[in-house]
Amino acid sequence: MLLEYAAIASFILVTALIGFIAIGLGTIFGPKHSTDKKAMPYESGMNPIGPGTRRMPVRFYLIAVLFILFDIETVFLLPWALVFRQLGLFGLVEMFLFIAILLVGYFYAWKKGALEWE
Amino acid sequence: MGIEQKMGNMGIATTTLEQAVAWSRTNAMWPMLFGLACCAIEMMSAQAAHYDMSRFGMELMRPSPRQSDLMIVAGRVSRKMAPVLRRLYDQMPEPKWVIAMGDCASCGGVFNNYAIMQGVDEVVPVDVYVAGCPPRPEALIHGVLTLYEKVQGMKFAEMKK
Amino acid sequence: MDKKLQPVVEQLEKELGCTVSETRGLVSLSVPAEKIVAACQQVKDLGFALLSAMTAVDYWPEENPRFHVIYQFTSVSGNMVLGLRVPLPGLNPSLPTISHIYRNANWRERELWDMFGIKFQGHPDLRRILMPADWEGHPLRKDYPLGYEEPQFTFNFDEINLRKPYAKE
Amino acid sequence: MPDVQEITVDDLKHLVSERAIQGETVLLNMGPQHPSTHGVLRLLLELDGEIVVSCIPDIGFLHTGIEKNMEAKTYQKAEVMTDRLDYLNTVGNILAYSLAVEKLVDLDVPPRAQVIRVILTELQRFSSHLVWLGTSALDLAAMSMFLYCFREREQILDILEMCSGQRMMTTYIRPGGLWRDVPVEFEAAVRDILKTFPRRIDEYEALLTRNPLMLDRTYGIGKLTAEECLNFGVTGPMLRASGVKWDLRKDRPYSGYEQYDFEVPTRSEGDVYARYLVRLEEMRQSLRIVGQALNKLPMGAVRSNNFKFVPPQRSEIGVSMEALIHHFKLWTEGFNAPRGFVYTAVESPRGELGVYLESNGGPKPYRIHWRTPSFDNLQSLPLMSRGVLVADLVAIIGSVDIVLGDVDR
Repeated sequence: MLLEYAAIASFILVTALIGFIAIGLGTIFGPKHSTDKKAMPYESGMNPIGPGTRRMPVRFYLIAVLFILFDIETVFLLPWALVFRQLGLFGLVEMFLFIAILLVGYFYAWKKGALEWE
Repeated sequence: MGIEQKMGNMGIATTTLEQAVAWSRTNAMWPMLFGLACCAIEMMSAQAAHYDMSRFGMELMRPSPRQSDLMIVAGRVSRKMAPVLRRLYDQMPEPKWVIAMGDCASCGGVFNNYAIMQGVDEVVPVDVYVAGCPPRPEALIHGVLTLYEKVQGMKFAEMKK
Repeated sequence: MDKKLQPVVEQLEKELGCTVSETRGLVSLSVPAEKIVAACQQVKDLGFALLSAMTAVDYWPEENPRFHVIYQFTSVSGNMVLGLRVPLPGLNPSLPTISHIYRNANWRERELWDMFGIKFQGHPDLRRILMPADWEGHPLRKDYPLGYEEPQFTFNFDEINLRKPYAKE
Repeated sequence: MPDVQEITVDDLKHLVSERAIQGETVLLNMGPQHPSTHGVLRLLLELDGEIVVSCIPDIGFLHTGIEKNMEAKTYQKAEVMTDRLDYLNTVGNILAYSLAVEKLVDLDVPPRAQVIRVILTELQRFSSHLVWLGTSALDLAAMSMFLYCFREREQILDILEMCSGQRMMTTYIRPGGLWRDVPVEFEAAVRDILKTFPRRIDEYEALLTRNPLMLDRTYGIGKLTAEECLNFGVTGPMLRASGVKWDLRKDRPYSGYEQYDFEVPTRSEGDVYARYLVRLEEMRQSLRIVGQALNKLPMGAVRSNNFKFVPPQRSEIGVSMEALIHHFKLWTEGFNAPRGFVYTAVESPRGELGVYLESNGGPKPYRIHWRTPSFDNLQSLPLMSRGVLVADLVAIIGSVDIVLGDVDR
C-alpha cells in the first residue's frame, strides 16, 4: 500500500530539490555586500517619506481574501481534471455543483460591492 | 563570489567554473529600465522588434533595481538627477555593471554647462562607454557585446566586487 | 497691426496708459509693474484666454530696468496675439503674481524665480522648479557663469584625469 | 556629490491635505525612475489606499540649461541644441528655430524648401504619435502595440536618415532653407509610406478603438473641460480633444501650410479616450498633407541665396571667391542679427511650440526662450488626477503625452 504513495513522495522530493538548488546556490555562492543604502526601501530613487510601516486600508485585505478564495477553487479543479475520465458523469455533476456554490458566493460579493474599490 | 574570496587564483582548475559562471551571467543580463532622454528612445528602438536586443539575453527591462544586473544610463544626467542615479546604483544587487550610453552620459556631450554632469563616471563607475548622439541601436548592441567580452574575461580573483 | 487688434490695444492704452510698440508684426505694450494684475485681468476679459508664453530677459550691464518680464497672450476666439512687457529694477526684482487669473502662470513664475530670482508676491508655492532645491544663484542671469568645464582631449588628458572626481565603487 | 534630498511631511504642509500630516493618507514617490512616467518625471502622490487624493509633480530632473547654453553659441552652432529639446519632434524644433531666425533677419525661403519642410514635419509628427501610441498602450498592458508602432517608426527614421544621415537628431532644416536637397530615392520611400501606413492605422483601430479593456481604462477618465484647458495653457491634441478647434497650422499658418487642405480633428468629451481618437485622426491627416505636398513638390534651389546669412553650397566654394569669403565668415564668426525680438509659434505634436528670440545685434542669440507645450500640459495633471485610481493616473499620464526634454529644457 505504501508503494502507491512512493510516486507522490518522489514528485514532492524532486520539486523541493529543484527549488532548494536554485535558491541555495544563489545564497551560498552569491556575493553578499549589503550597505545601508541597499537596505533602504526602494522608492523610485527618492527617500521614502514618513514611517516605513504605514496603516494599510482594509480594502487591500479584502481583495487578498477574495483572491485566495477563488484561487483555492481552481486548485481543486486541477486534480479533478486529471481523473476526469474515470469519474464519469458523477464527477462532472459533483464538480459543477462545487463550482455553482462558489458562483453564488461570487455574485454575493459582486452585488455587495466588494469588487469595487470605493 | 563568496567562494573565490577564500580560494584566490587557482588557474587551470577553475577555468571551466569561471566560464560557467560567466556564461550564466552574460546570457541573461537584465538591464534596468532607466531611460533619461533621447538615448532612451534609441534604447527602446533597440529593444523593439527591428533590432531586438533580446537576442543577446536582454529579454526584459526590469523597472526596479532589485531585479536588474545592468544599468544602461541612456541620456544626459542633470545635477538634480545625479544623487538619484547614485541611489539606484547602490540599490542594485551585487554583480552589477554600467553602460554609459551616448555622449551625454559618457562625457557631457553637447551640453557643457552648469546643469549637466560632465560624464556619468563622476556618479557611478562605468564599464562600457557607447559613443554617439544618440548611438544607433546597433552601436548599443555592440556596446553590450563588448561588456559581455569583459564579463567573460573576468577571472575569479577580479570578481570580488 | 491687424485691424482686429486695433480696438483692443486702444482700450488697453486708454485704461492703463501704457506705451505700444510693434516690431516685426508683434504688438507689445509696456506696462509698469504695479499695474500688471489689472492689465492681465483686462486682457483676459477682452478674450485673450490663453497665456501662451511668459518669460524674462536680463539686460545685465544696464542696472535700472535690468529685467523685462514678457507675457504673450493668445486669443483663441479672435485669433489674435498680444504681448506685455514689464520692466523691473535689478536689486530685488518682485512682481505681483497672476496665477489666480491664468493658472499656468503658476509654474512659469516658479521658473522665473528659479532662473532669474524674480520674486512673485502672493504666489501659492514659490519653490525652485528646475534646479535642485539647495542650489545657490539663478542660472539664467547674465552674470551667472555658464559652468563651462574644459573638455578632456588627448593632449590634456592626464592633468584633467587627476582632477576629475571619479566615482568610487 | 550631495545625497538624495531628505523630505519630511511638514515641509510639504502647504501642498498636501490635512489627513496626510496626521498620517492617515500615504505620501508615495512615483519618482524619477518609474516605468509609466515616460521619462524622469517625479509625482509625489498622496494616496488613500488606491485613490489619489492629490498629486504634486516635481520636474527638473532633466534640466539641461539649453536656453543658457544657446546664449553662448552663434546662430549656426545653436541649431545643434534645438534637436535635443523635444527629442521626439526634432524636425519641429529646428523648424520653429529656423522660422524665428528667418523672421529676425528677414530671410526668404525657396518654395521647394518650404514643401520639404512640411513633408518632414508631418512625418515627424506621425512618428511622435507612434511613440506616444506605443508607450501609452504599453502602459495599458497592450504589449504588441509597442512592437507594431516601433516597426512603423523604423520606416520613418530610415527616411530621415536618408535625407540627413542621422536618424533622430537630423538638424536638416537650417535658417534659410535646408542643409541640402533630398536624395533621389526620397519620393519613392515616401510614396511607399503613403501606401502602407493607412492600413496600419486601421490595424491599430481594429485592435484598440472598440476594445472593451481599452474603453474601461480610458473612457471618462481624466476629463478636462475647454475652459479649464485654456486656463491651464493646455494646447495641442489635449485642447482639441476638449472641443476647442485651435491648430496653429490652420489658424496662424507658417511655411506654406495654407496651401494644403486638411481637417483639424476635435472631440468634445476631453477624456483620455477622446485624446486617443484625436491623435489617431491627426495621424491620418498628416498622411494626407504629406500626399498633397509630395504631389506639388516644385523643383529649384533648397537654400536662399542671401549669402549674408546662409552659407553657400559646398560646390560653389571651389569656384567663386565671394562664396569662399561668405563661407568662412559665417562658419567662424556667424552673422550679426539686427537688434529686436521675435516670437514665432509652431504646432508640435504636443501643442504650441513657441520661440521667443531676442538679439542685441551680436552673432549670438541674446536671449532665447522655448515655450514648450509639455510644460503647460503637465500643469493640468494635478487637476485631472484628483480622486482617480492609481491605475487611471497611469493612463492619464500616457494621454498627456509629455516628453521630459520638452518640460525641463
